[in-house]
Parts: sequence; structure tokens; C-alpha cells
Amino acid sequence: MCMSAAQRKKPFRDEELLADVIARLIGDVRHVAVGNASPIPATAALLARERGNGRPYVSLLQSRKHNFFTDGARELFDCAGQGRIDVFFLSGGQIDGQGNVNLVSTGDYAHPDVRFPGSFGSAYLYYVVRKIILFRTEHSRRTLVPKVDFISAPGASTPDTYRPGGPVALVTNRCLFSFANGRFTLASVHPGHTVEEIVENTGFNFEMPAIVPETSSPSPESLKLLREVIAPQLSEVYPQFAAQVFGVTQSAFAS
Amino acid sequence: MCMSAAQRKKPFRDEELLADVIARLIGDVRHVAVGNASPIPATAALLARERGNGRPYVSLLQSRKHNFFTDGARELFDCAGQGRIDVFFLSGGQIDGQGNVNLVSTGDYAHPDVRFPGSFGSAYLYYVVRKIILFRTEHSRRTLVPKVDFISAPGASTPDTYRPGGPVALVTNRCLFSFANGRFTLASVHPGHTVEEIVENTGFNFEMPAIVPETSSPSPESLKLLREVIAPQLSEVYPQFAAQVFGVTQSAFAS
Amino acid sequence: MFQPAKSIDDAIAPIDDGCMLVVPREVSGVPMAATRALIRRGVKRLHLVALPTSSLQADLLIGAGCVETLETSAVSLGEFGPAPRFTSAIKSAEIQMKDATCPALHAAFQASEKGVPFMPLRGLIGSDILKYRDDWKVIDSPFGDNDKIVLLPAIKPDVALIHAPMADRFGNVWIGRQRELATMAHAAVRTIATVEKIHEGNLLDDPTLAPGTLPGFYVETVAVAARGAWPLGLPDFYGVDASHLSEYARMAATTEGFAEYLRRYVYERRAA
Amino acid sequence: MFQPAKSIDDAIAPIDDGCMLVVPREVSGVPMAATRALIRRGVKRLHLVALPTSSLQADLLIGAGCVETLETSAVSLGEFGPAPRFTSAIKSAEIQMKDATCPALHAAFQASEKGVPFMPLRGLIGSDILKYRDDWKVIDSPFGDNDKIVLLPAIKPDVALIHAPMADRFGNVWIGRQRELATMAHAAVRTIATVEKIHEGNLLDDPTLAPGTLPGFYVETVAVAARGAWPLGLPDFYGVDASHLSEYARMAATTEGFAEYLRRYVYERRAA
Repeated sequence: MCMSAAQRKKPFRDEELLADVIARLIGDVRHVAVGNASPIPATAALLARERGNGRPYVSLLQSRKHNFFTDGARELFDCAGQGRIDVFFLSGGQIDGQGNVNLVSTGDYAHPDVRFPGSFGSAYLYYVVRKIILFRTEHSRRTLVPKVDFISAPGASTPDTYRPGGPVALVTNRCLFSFANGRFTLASVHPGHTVEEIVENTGFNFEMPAIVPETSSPSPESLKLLREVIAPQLSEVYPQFAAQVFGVTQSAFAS
Repeated sequence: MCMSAAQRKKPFRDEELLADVIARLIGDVRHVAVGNASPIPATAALLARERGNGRPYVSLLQSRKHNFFTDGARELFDCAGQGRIDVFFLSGGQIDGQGNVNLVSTGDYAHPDVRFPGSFGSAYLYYVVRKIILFRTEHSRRTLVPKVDFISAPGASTPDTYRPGGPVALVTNRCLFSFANGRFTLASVHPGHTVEEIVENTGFNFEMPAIVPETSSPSPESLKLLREVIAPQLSEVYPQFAAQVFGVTQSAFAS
Repeated sequence: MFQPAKSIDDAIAPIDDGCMLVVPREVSGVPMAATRALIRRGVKRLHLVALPTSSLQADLLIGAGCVETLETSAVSLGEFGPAPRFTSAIKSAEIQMKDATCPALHAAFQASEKGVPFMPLRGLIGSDILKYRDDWKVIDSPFGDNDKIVLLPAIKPDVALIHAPMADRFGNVWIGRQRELATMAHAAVRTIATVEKIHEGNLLDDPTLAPGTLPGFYVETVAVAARGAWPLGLPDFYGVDASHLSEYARMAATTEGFAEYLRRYVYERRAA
Repeated sequence: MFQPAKSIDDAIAPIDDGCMLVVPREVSGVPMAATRALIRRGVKRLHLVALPTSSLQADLLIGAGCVETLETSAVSLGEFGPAPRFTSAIKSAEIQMKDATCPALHAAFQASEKGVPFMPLRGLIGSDILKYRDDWKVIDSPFGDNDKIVLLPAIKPDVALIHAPMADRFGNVWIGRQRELATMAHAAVRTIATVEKIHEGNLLDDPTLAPGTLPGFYVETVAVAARGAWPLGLPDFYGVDASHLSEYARMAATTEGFAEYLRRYVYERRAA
């Protein structure tokens, strides 16, 4: 993520702000799971756990240390199907105003313009985990689109589809949207960003209150936790991220 | 099992003969499993393994030592469903001439005259394990009936039912029946028993060749294996059986 | 943080009258101490599911009048003969019996484990078990051509009650190879475990113990019950008490004998 | 008696051109040494199933022209960026892609594990993944009221190829917590394992190792491949070689760079 001149003056990094925002969205729950390639949600979940004195359980799927599953790679999904995963995170190459996420490709599916890695567990978890927090740092008309080209997982479902879960929020590098009744609402704008900038860079329509608050900055206590307690834990799974954001280096044989 | 005067003269016990008969029925296969409360089939399977220098795999479900499953109690059934269990044993409070087995009750199901333990895995394994060897020591009109009162598992199925497996033989204390095309055929009569006695004590009709051979007696080598090698292995799971048949006593804390 | 229960009685408190309770098969670590505590407490109208079979545990609970409905594939004392209280209760229609077959019960628990309403299973068709189970459905498989298959509805018990070698102070329970205990816990709303002992340290931190560990987030309570499976065995730890089971089989053969057994071994809290 | 294979090349001999091969996710013990051996041997037209995702392994096999069909939920180098050969092959339609979602693949393997033709799964409805999978069916659940649910056909691979910390001389393989390796082996016709080392003694005789052991009767062959997951990690044993993965990401970005990578790290048998 690129840092603007305004951001450089702030006593925290963008990643720290985002982790703090997400940690508050997590709230008081029993079990948070974090999937592949999600260093900021992982940071947020570990922060929530530190603040909660060990609650919630945090399962980082690619971690050995922060992973409580012992029934193989399917256990996360089984556990979610049982209603035991309260919060999960999804991203998307594209996200649209109906909360649909696209992790597959843009353009024609058979001859794509851009191919993303694939849908991972989204086409299941988006339905069964009560609180899905959408997360996409790049906030642009390229990523936040009127209609996704491929629906990896839909934001809402018809009544004949079992759907206890779904999206509750979308966090970007510019703002926080809440999601309800099939639409996003601008909930707060991160320090250094403006409503106008968000309107300009968002490809979908969204609701907006008359006055949009600024996203709260992380407290000194949170920053201290992030830098001193969380960062070393991250280096096992996200060595590059931990090094770049927090200056923590990976041990030679992380296990 | 009661021993007749004729049997007392034989250099082997009935259980040894039956185990030897069953071991030959097992043949050259990869994996034999033995369920609950089946000491003679367990003896036979261990004997087949000794003769085959470690082949087949023998899984005694209630054993710790002779049990290769590590995916819980369902693994036997999954494994059988995969076609990986070649031989299994079933018994029945009643067995009829169509190969139907009854492990539930006699009389009216809602108000039974006799209640047996229950069907165990029969209503699945009878269908999917290629060779099911039926085993019932008590050979009488009470156990071998024209028609079972409750079909725990049927001897044959209609073409629209998936059924790669089924019964191949029935071993009793008097004789060996083979099973094919929905009917039993008297294959051999155990030493000391007669065809007339079998007709008299069998409640169902069966095929019979003009000359019915006598069941081969166990060889001295087989008897030696049974008594010296197999018997101590049995005492873990079947302490009473091992003690009564082979005079082997259980250690205080079999594990 | 997770706290072990102060006593077995405390641990079993969530097992309400009328609840659906699942217990493991006779060789998987049967919570017999907790079962005796339940009988002493006088639990009533249980819908007892034994996955997939049972021996002494179901027989005791039935004989003591704790069971309204029993769902299992078999109840027997094995080498020690039929289960006398089970047999008697069925013949006198004192309990409602839902006869099953082992893999059908496993599949129905896996359905709950996976959060799906049903699980398909081969076999069963042509068995009278299916005839008496109007909750089981037969469909034509959409992947076959006139290929009938049974669908079994998910079983989601209120409580799974298990016994295992050890647990740690985080609620993680080491179940070893008895993985059906994990399936039970995954399927059940709540899991209550008794254990032989508390393991100091975190079971999940040990690479050799972790694979046999049920994670603590499935576990409601843990209570220590040394020799808690007695007179049944605990795999790799102790065997069955054969002489006690013989005695039980003899005593439980009559109503009076069973009452005396309860008095001597359950109400007076006598153990091995 | 079971005999370990003399070499990795011998072990992978049963992986025929055109076969359906299942490999595990990037953090579960990926048989990278065996994968390089397969590429050297020039295997062709694989139907590769990555359960449920892959990273370097799928990218290498695709780039080397070994793959005709790919069935998985995602291929990516994670922190090291997109999987360049995968991305390129999809865009130029060089491989047939069967997009899935992780739990659907797990369920389809469980269907084979249970010997049933299909497995139901929640979710999926309304996803374009389902739209492009005409092998997946939607039915009305017979247990619900207008309750649609997806049925996934069983996946039964010809070969499962895994890497694990150790195996014994009876073919038992210690997989620890990576139980998806067991599901793969249960579902596949044949299982080929590479391992870090041979364990003396029988893994199933050790009560603490047995719960993490895949029994030998599922295993066709075992070959020793020390650091056989390199440059990926093996949980609890070694981590990923981050600098190598960075180098791969950089080199594989172009066809020429990828060819050079193959020459340097695959054909010349260079390892860590």
C-alpha cells in the first residue's frame, strides 16, 4: 500500500488502522477464522483476542500455532456449517454494490481478461458464517464495481436457499462500509480521506448519512499491542508482511 | 457348544474345525474384517493370516492390537464402501433359505417374543463386502428358518439396488453350505455329523449334490498354529473364549 | 479461560431431562462414572443415541428408568451375553426403539458435522430396518440410472457425553484413535467429557498429541474421573473388568438383582 | 510384506499419462520432489485435482505442460503473488479449468470415501461456480419444504500423491494433523507417499502416533524424499523457503524465465 504525504504524519500505519477497524467489527464472539493470504484480517483477529483476554478463538488456517483444527482441511468448513464460526473474511478481485464477490476472473469466463486465483471457500462460507467482513485494500472503480463479471459468492440469496450468514461490512484503504438489506452504507471515512474521494473511486452506488464520521484512530494501547505482541505472532504465516509493516524478521525454520 | 461322545474322540475341538473351515473360505484376499462377538471368525482370520505370511490384513474391530483403523468407528464401513474389505462375517438369530439374516427379534416387531441385540452393521456390509461368510454355530430349526421374522439384511436385492457383495457361505456346527443364485447348497458335512441330521435340523430347503463330502479336518500344522500362535492373540478381545477353548488366560490389563 | 468442572456432578448438569444424549460404543471410552452420576441424579426421558452400539451403559440407563427412546444398532454385553434390561424393556415396550445399522448412525452424525440436512448411504434397501424408519427417505440418485439410494436425516444431539484419557486446561481433549468421539462432538450442541487426568500444557502444541486431540472450542465441560470407564475398558489404558461384567450379567437378569446392583454399585458410589 | 520403493522415480511409476491425480493443499505436505520427478519423466494430460487449493505444485505442473484438466478452488503463490503459469494457461485456454470451492472438493472426496455417488452441501446456490459445473445437481431436499440443496458427485482419483514426515516398513504413513491426506487416500484407488524418513517399528503400535497414522492398506508405495516438500514447508518440521519462492515468482513471470527455472531446479535435480 502506498503512503500519501498526509498519512506519513499519522502516528500509525494504514495497516494498523485497518486492523484496528476490523478488530472492532469482530466484536464479542466465540470463534474467528482467517483464510489464506489475509495478513490484515489475521492481525485484526489476533488483536481482538489480545483485547479479549484469549476470547475469541482465532484460527489462522495457514498457521501451525494459531490453528485449533485437527480434523484436516475440511474442519473449518464443517465447523462453519455447524454454526461455530462467528466471523470470517472474504476479499474479491471485484466486489459489487449487492455484495457479490468475484475471485475468479474478469471478462468472459472462458476467455478472461484477468484471472484471479479462484473462489477458495467463498461459495460456502459466505452463506453460513454469520458475520462476513469483506476486506479489500485497493479502493478503486476497478475493484468496487457496479456488477461483478463472475459471482464467486452472492451477497444475498433467495428465500429457498439456506443462508444464515452473509456480509456485514466492507473495509477498504479509504473507508468502512456497513452492509444491510442488500446495500452498502458508508459508515466512516479513514483519517486523511474524504467522502468526495470515496464517491469518485467507488464503482457502485451506496447509502450515505448526512454526516459521515471519521474512522477512529487506533489507541496507543492498541498500537503497542500490535507492534509488540501481535507482530511477532504474524511472522510465522506472513513473514513478508510482518517484516514490511512491523520490521519483524522470520526465523529460519518457522514451524 | 455341547460336545457329543463322537466329537470327544476327535483330536480337535469343534471351534478348531470351524475356524479351519472358515480360514479356507477366506481364501487369498487383501483385507478381512471381523465384527463384534465373533470369536471363531476372528480365530479363522488370524489363522488365514498366519498361513499367508501376514496376508490378508486382519482387522478385529474390538481389538486394539489387531485393528488398523485410525479414522474412528466409521472407517470399517467407509473402507467397505470403497471396496477395500474383501471378507466379513455375519450371524443371525434367524437365517433363512434366501440368505436373509435377522438380528433384531422374532414374532411381531412391536411386541417381540425374543429380542436380539440388533442389526449392527449388517444392513450395509451385507451389500458392499464381496464375500460375506454367514456363521451360526447353533444349527437348528429355531435358527435356520424358512423365513426370518425381521430382515436385518436381505440375502439378495433387486437390480435397482447397488449390491456388489453378499453371502457366499454359511458355516454351522454341523456343516458348510455354499450360497449362490439365491439358494444354499450343502457343500460338506462336518466329521461326526450326517446329511440326515442336517435335513432334520434345517428349517429351510437347500440344494444337495448326490454325494456330500465330509468337511476336511484341520491339519496338525493348523492345530499347532491355532493353539500356540493364535490363541494368545485372541485373549485380548475374547478372554472367555480363549480360556474355555484354548486354556489361555487373560492378562489383568489387556490393552 | 476454560475451567475444568469441580465434580462429575457439576459436569453433567447440562444433561436435562428429555434431552437427546449421544454416547459412544462400548470400546471407545464410555463415561461410566458419569453415567452412574446421571442415574443417581435421576435423569428422565432421555433420547439416548448410542453411536453405533452400546453395552453396559445403555443397559444400566434403561434399567434405571432414564430412557424414553433408544436409537442404536445393537445393545449387548458381548461375551457376557444379552443386555438383560434392554431386552426386557423392548419386550415390555417400556422404551421406544429406533433400530438402526452402524454406518447409518455414523452417516447421520456426519450430516450434522457437515451442516447438511441429510447424508446418502448405500445398503439398507430391502432391510426391515428401513421399513420401520419413516424418517429415512429413498430417492433415485440423480447421478445414476434407476439407482435407488437412502437419505438419512442428520442427528444433532443436545449433548455428547464422552470419556477420554486426558484433557488440558484449555478444554482440549485427547481422544487418540477414537475419532467417532470427535464426530459426536462436532455434531452435538454441547460436549461433556470426563477424563482420566489433566495434561499440563497445551495438547495442541505437541505435534504428536495434536492429531488425536478434540479442540477445546467443541467442549463445554471437562471433569476428572479416574478409571471413569470402569468396568468397561479404555483403549491403551486399561481393559474391561470381566469379573464385574459377569456379575452384572448375572445380577441384571432379574429386576430384583438389577435393583441390588444399582444399590451396591451406583447409589453407594462404589467403584473399582 | 510391504517394501518401500527404491527411488522416487519407482514410486511415481503408477502415475500414468491421462490419469486423475489428487494432490494436497500448499500447507499440508506437498510432494515437491516427486512432482519434479514427474515433470522430468514427462507425464502428460493429467487431470489434476488440488484438494482444495494449490500453489507452486500446480503452477509447475501446468507450466511444464503436464496438465490437461485442473480441478481446484484456487491456485496462487500467496504472499508471493499470483501463480504465473496457472494464470497464463487459463488466459490462453491451454488447460481445462473446473473451478470449485474448497468445501465442495472436500465433500466430493468424502463421497468417494463413503462409497456413495454424491454428497450434499449447503452454499453454492447463486454462485457462478455452480452455473459452470453441469456435473453438480440441485435438488429439493426431501427433508425440507422448498429447500434447495446442491449434490456433488464423488471424486475418485486414480492416484493420491502425498508427502509426510515418516512411514514405517508396513506401509503405515504418519500424517499428523493433515487428515485431508487420509481422506485423499481413502477416496483414491492408489496412494503414493514420499516421506522424510522411515520410522523403525510399527506406527500403529504407538498409542500417541497411531491417531495421526494413515494405515498401510491404503498405501501402494512409499519412497524416502528428505526435504521432499522443499521449497514448500512441512508442518512442524520445516518452513517454506521464502527466498526460493520469491525467485520462482520472478522467474516464472515469463515463459523464458520459467524454462530456465525448470532447467535449473527440475531437470538438473538441484535441491535445497
